[in-house]
Amino acid sequence: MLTVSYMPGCTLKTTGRNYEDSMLKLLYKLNVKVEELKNWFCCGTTYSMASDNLMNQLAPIRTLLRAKQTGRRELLVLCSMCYNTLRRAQDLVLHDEEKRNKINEFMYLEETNFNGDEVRVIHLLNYLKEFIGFETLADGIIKKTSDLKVAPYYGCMLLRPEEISIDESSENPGIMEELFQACGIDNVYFPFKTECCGSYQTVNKKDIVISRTSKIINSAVNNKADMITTSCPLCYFNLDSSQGTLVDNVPGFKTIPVMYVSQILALFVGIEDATDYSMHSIDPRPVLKEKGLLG
Amino acid sequence: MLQMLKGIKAKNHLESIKYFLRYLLQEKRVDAVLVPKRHPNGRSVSHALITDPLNTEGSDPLAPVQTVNAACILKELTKEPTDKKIAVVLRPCEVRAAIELIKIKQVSDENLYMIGYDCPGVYDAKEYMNIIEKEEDREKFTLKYIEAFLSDKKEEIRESCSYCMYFTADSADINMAWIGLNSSDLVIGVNTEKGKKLINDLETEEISDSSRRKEKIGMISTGRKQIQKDRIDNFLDLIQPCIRCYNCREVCPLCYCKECLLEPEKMGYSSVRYMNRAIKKKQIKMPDDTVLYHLTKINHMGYSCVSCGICEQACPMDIPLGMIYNVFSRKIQALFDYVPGRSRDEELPVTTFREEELSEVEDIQQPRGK
Amino acid sequence: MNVQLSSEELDNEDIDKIIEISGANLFACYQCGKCTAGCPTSEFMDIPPHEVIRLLQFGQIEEILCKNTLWICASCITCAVRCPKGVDLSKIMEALRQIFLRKNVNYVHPNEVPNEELQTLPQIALIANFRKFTH
Amino acid sequence: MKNPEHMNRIGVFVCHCGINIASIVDIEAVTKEISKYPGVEFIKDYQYMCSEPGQMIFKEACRSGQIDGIVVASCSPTLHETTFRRASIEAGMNPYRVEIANIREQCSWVHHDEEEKATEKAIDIMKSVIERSRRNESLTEVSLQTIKKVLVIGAGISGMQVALNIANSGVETFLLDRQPSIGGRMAQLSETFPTLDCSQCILTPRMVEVGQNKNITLMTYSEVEEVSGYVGNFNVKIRRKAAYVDWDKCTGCGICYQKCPKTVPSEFEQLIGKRKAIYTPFPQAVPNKVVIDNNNCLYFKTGKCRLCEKACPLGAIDFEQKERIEEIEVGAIVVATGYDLYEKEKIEEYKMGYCEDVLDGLTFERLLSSSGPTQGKLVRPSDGTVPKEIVFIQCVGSRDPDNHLPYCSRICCMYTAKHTMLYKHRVPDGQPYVFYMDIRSGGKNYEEFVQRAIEEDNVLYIRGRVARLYREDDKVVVVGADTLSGKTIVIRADMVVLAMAMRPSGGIEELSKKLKIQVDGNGFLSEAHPKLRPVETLTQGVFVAGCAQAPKDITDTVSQAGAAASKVLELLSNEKLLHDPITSWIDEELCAGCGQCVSQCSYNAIQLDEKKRKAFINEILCQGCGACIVTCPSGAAQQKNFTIKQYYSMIESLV
Repeated sequence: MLTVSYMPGCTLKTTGRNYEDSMLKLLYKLNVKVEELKNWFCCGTTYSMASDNLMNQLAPIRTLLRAKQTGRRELLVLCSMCYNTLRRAQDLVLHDEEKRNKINEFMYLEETNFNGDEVRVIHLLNYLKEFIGFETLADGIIKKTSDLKVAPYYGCMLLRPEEISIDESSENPGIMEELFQACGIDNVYFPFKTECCGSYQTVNKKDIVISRTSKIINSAVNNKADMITTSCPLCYFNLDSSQGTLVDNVPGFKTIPVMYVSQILALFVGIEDATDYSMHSIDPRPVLKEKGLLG
Repeated sequence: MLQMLKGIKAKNHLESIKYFLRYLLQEKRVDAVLVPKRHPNGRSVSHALITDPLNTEGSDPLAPVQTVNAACILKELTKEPTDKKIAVVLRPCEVRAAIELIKIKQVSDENLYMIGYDCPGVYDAKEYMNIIEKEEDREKFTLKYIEAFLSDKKEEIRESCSYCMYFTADSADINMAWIGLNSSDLVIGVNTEKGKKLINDLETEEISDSSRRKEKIGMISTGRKQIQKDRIDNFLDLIQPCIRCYNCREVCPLCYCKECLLEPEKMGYSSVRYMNRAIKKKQIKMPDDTVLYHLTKINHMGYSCVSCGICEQACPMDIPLGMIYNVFSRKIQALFDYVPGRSRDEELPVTTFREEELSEVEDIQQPRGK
Repeated sequence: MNVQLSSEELDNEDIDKIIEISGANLFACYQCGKCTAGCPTSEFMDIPPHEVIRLLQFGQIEEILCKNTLWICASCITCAVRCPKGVDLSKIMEALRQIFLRKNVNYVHPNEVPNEELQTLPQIALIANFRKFTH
Repeated sequence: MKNPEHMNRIGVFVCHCGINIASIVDIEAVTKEISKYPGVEFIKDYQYMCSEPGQMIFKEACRSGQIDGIVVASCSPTLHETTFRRASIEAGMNPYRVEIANIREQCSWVHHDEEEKATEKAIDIMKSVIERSRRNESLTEVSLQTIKKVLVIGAGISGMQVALNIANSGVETFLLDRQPSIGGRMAQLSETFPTLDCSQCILTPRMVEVGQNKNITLMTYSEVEEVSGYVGNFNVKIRRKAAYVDWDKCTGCGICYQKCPKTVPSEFEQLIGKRKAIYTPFPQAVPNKVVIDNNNCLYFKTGKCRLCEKACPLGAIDFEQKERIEEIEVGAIVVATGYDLYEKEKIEEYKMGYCEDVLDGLTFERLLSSSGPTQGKLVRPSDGTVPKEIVFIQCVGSRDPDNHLPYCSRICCMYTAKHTMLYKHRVPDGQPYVFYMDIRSGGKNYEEFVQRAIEEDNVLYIRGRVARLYREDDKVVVVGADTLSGKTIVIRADMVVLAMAMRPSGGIEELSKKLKIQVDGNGFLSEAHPKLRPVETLTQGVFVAGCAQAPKDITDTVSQAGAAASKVLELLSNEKLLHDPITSWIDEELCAGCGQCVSQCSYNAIQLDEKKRKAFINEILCQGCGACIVTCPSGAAQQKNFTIKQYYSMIESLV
C-alpha cells in the first residue's frame, strides 16, 4: 500500500469539496493512503513575483517544511494554485542561495532548514501517472462502453512558467489526454486548453472572466465535447459559474458541465457517491445519465 | 567484490601472499615475480625479481619500510618490450604511481600484472633500521606490526603514511585485502580483465559480508583526513634548508625527464652572466634556484603526485616535502576532479580539455551585460 | 501628449526599482508584440502589454500607472513563456502593481465586495485578488 | 666585451616614426645607451625606417658584411616585420636574422604622458630583443609540392559555382554531394527575388555546364569519410553510397521508375509530392542516373519484386552493389554544404494549428513551382481548394534567443515578399497577410521589391509576432499582434506559410571535425576572419562558401563562391607552397616519449613513435603555436628562434 503526504489548501475544503472527496475515494480504491499534513498553511494562492519581498514565500516554505518533517519524499497537491505557489517557492529556494539563507534565518524557530530539494511537490496527475500508472488505473475502469467526450482543460498554473510545468510542454500539455486515452475515455481537440480563464479577476472584473470563459466553453462545445474537465478549483469555478450569466446574455449559448478529473475517474471506476451534484451550477447529471455513467 | 581463494590455506597473511606468488610461478601464470624480499642479514628489504618458485621464501611485502617507490623499478623493467610476464607486488601508492607512468608511457603494462595490497604504512627507513636492529625475530616483526595496526595501537609510522587516504590498492589488477577481514586466508579483489585472467580457473568463494571492512576503512580514513593539512603558510621558510642535492627528484617515481629542465646548463648560465646579475642586483643568492626548483617540480608533477612520501624520506635536510606535496597536489587535483592512479582511463588533466572548461573560457571572454 | 525624452528622463529611479523588483531586463525587449498577441486579457487593457515595456524604456512610469493594464493582467504568465528575448513581463506587471500599492493605497477594497459574493466565491479567488490588488 | 658563444655583431635601427615614437622616447638617449650594449656593432636612427630611404640605409648596412643580426626598433612586427625581412633578402641576408623591437604600440603610444619611463622601457625592450636575436639561427622556408586538384563538398549553387570557376581555370575539381543529383536547395525553388525569374531556368543550364565540364568529376550520392594530410596535400576518403544501379550503364531513361510499384513521399518535393523507390530526385537531375532507396524498395524489404531489373533495357540494376570507399588527393577543399530549415515541430505554440495547410517556406516553393506536385497551381494540400486568406509569418525560430535560434536568417524577408507576389499572381482575388518584425531588404533592388508587394499587390504587412495558431473548422486561426496599432489581430486563414529559420545542414559538425575546422555557436562554419578572411578557415587549404558559413541569399552565395574559388586558385597557382620555418622541433636527447605534446597539438603535427619513445614534429603541419613547448616538462620541445635559452636571456636582460 502506498502512502502519500497531502496538502489540500483552502478551497478544497469548501467550494472545491467535490474535488477532494472524489480524489480521496478514488485513491482509497486504488489502495493509496492519503495523509493530510497536520499543520499546513495557506500557500498564498498566488505566487508573489516581487523579488524584493520574501514575506510571501514564508507560508509555502513552512508547508514544505512540514512535509519534510513527515520524512516522505512526495507532497501531493490537487489545487493548481497550490501547486504553482509551492513549486515556485521551492524553485526559488533551490536556485537562489542568498534568498534561501535569508528565509531560513528568518524562520529560526523552525527545527530544521528547507533547502529546496527534500520534498517533491507532485500534482495529482503526475502522481497517478508515476506512482499508480495509467495502465493500473485503466484496469479498474468498469464503465467501458461510455462514449463520453471530454475536453481536458489545463489552465495556467500547472504549466507556467515552463520550469515548473507538470508536463514537458507549457504550450501542448498532454498528460490528461494520455490519462483519458489509457482509460478508454474519448477526448476532443481543444485548442483553448491552456488559455487563461481570467483567474482572480472573478472578484472585481467579472466581465473579463465571462469573456474568457465564453471563448473556452465555445471552443469545447464547437469541438463536440460533452464535458470540460479540469483540476483547478478556480478554473472550475470560473468555467462553471459564468455559464448562468452567459445563458442569460448570449442568445444561443450552449452550456456544458464542468467536472474535476477525479470526479470523472471516480465515476468510471464505479464510485457513484463521490460527488455532491448540487454544488454544480451546470448540473452534469443529464449528460452522465445519457452516457451511461449514472443510473 | 572480494573473494577468497579456496586452495590457499596459510597461518598468516604473509604466508598466504607467499603461497600465492609461489603458485603463480609454479603454474607458469607468470614468468617472474617482483616483490620486496628480506635481505640475507635480515635487516632490510629490497625488491627481487624472482623466477624460481622456491625463491619466493623470504618475500616480505608487508614489512613496514619502503626504500624505493617500486614504480621506479617498473620503468627499468619495461624500458624495452619483452614477452615475459611479470607479476609485481606493489603498495597502493606504487600502484597509483605506476598507473600514472603508464599514462605518460614511461611504463608499459603490456606484460605486467599489478598485485596490490592493503598497506599498513611504513616507518621512516632510518627509524626502521634502528628498530629492527633490536628485534630478535625479524621475520615476525612484520606480523607483529600488522597485528598492532589491526588492534588500533598507535604506531609511529612516517608522517606521509599517517595521512594517506589511499591505503587499499583498488586500481591494481588484483588487490590482496586483509584490513577488516577475519580470516588469514588469501582474500583478493579482482579489478581488471587482466586480473581475472590471472586467476581464471582458481576456485574462489565470494565474501558476502564486507561491512566490517568498509567500516574499518571508513574509520581509518576519517581519522587520517583530520591530520591532513589544508594550507602552507611558510613555504619559503620550509624550503630554506634545501641544499640542492636533488635527492627528492632522484627518488620521485613521477619525475621522468631524461634531463631535468632545471639543470644549470639548460638555463644557459655562464659565469659571466652570474657576475653580471650580481653586479646589477647588488647581490644574488647562490645556489640561486631553490625556490624555482621546488615550484617547478610541484608545477610539473602536482597533478600526478601520489603522495608516497619517498621524497621526504630522501631529504637529508628533513624538509617536510611529503606534506608540502600533499597539500599542493591535492589542491591541483581537486581543481580537475582528478585522482592520480584512480583509473587507467582517466586522462591527465593537462592533456585534455573538457567542454565545460571551454565555456568557462567563453564566459570570461564575453561578459554578460545588460 | 508629446513625450519629451532626455537622459535624465531615461535614468529614472522608479525604473531601477522596477528592474530590481522584477529582475527583468526591460532593454532586451525589441517590441515584437508576441506578449500582446498572446495576452488573454489585452482586449480589456488601456494600453497593450508591449507598450508597457516601451513606455518603461522611455522612463514614463506615471503614464503606465494611470492606465488599467496592470490591473487587468491575470498573471497567467503566457507572455513570459513565449517571449523570444526572455523578458518576464508578468514580473514587470507585478512590479508595477507593487510600486502603486506600496504607496499604501488599495486598488480593490475588500470591504466593498458584496456579501453574497463573499459567500460564493472560492477562497483562492479572494485571497489571490486581495494579494494582487491590496497593499 | 665579447660573448664567445654566440654571434655578436648586431646592427640596430631606431625608427622615429615621425613624431609617433620620437616625441615621447628620447631617441638620442636610447641610441647612446644601446650602442654601449654588448654585441651592438652598429646603430642608426632615422625618421621613417619603413620609407624608401630608410630601407636603403637598412640594406646598405646589411650588405656591409659588418653585421650578422639586426634589430629594428619601430612599430609592431605585424606591420613591418615582413617589410624589413624582405629588404634583408634583397640585401643578401637571411630574413630570420631580423627582429623587430616594438617601441611604438607597446611603448610610446601607451606611455605618452611619461616620457622618461617610456625611454627607459624602450631601452629595455630593445635590450631584450637584442638578447633574443643573438641566438637566432638563419632559417629557410619549408617548401612543399601542391596537388593541383580541388574537392568541393556540396553541390548546391554555391558548390557548383566554386567548381565551375576553378575548373574553368583548368584545375581538376571533384564535386561531391550526398544527394543523387547536384542542384541543392536552389533546384527546389520556384522563382527568385528580386527579379522573379524562374529558379530552374537559370539553374539548369548551370547544372548541365557542370555536368559537361571536363575538369569536373561529379561524385554525387557520396559522403566524406575521412580527411588526412594538410594544405596542398590532402588525402580524402570518400564513401560512394550504393545506388544499386550501375551508373556507367544507366542513361536515366526512366523506364524503371515507371514500372516501380512502390510510391513514397519525395524529399525533393518536401514530402508533398511523390517519388518511387527507384528514382531520380527531379527530372532535370545531373547526373541523370537513378538510385534505389533500399529503405523502401520492395525487394530489399520483402525479397520479392525486382520489376525494375526486368524493365531496364540496359541491365543497369545491380542489387548486389556495395558501397565503396574511394580515395582522392587534392590540394584544397571547399565546404559548401548549405542549409536546412529549422523544424517547425519545435514551435510548440503553433502546433495546435498544424495541418497540411501550414507549410514551411520550402514546401510553399514546391507548391508554387510549375514542376512541382501541383504543376504550380496554388491549392491547399488538404482539400485542393484555392486559399483565399493566406498568412505569412516571418522570423519563425529566428531572432528568438530564449526559445530557438538567436540570429536573423537573412533571406526570409525577401522570400516572403516574393511568396506574397507569386501568390497574388496566381490568386488575384486572394488576400495575403505578412507578420513581420523588421523588414531587412538591404540588397540591390530589394527594398523596391518589398514596396512593390505592398503597393501593387496589396499585401497587408502587419508588424508583430504571432503568438499562436489553432484550427477552427477547416481554417487555421492566426493570433498575432500589430504593435503599430496596439491591437491583437486574429485572422482565419486558409493557409499559413512559416518562414522557418535557416540552419546549417545536418552532419556539418561531423564534417567539420573530419576537416578540423571550427563551427560557431550556432553550428555554422567559422571563417578565419569575419572581415578580412571571409572565405578561409583557420585550417590552411580549407575554404567555405554559401550558407554553410552563414545564412545568405543566392546573389551573395554566388559572390562568395567566386571569392572562395579565387582563394583556391591563388593557393594553387604556386608550384610549391612555402611554409614559415618558425616551427617546433623535438630534442631527441631530451624527449622521454610521454606523449603529452601529441594531445596538445591542434594541427596533428606531432606523432609519437612508441617504440623509440620519441615524439616527432611534421614541420609542414606545425603552425608554430607553441602549445607543445608549454606542455613539455623536459624542455625537449623547442621552437626555432624562440628557444628557452633565448627567453631566459631576454628575461635576464630585464631583471
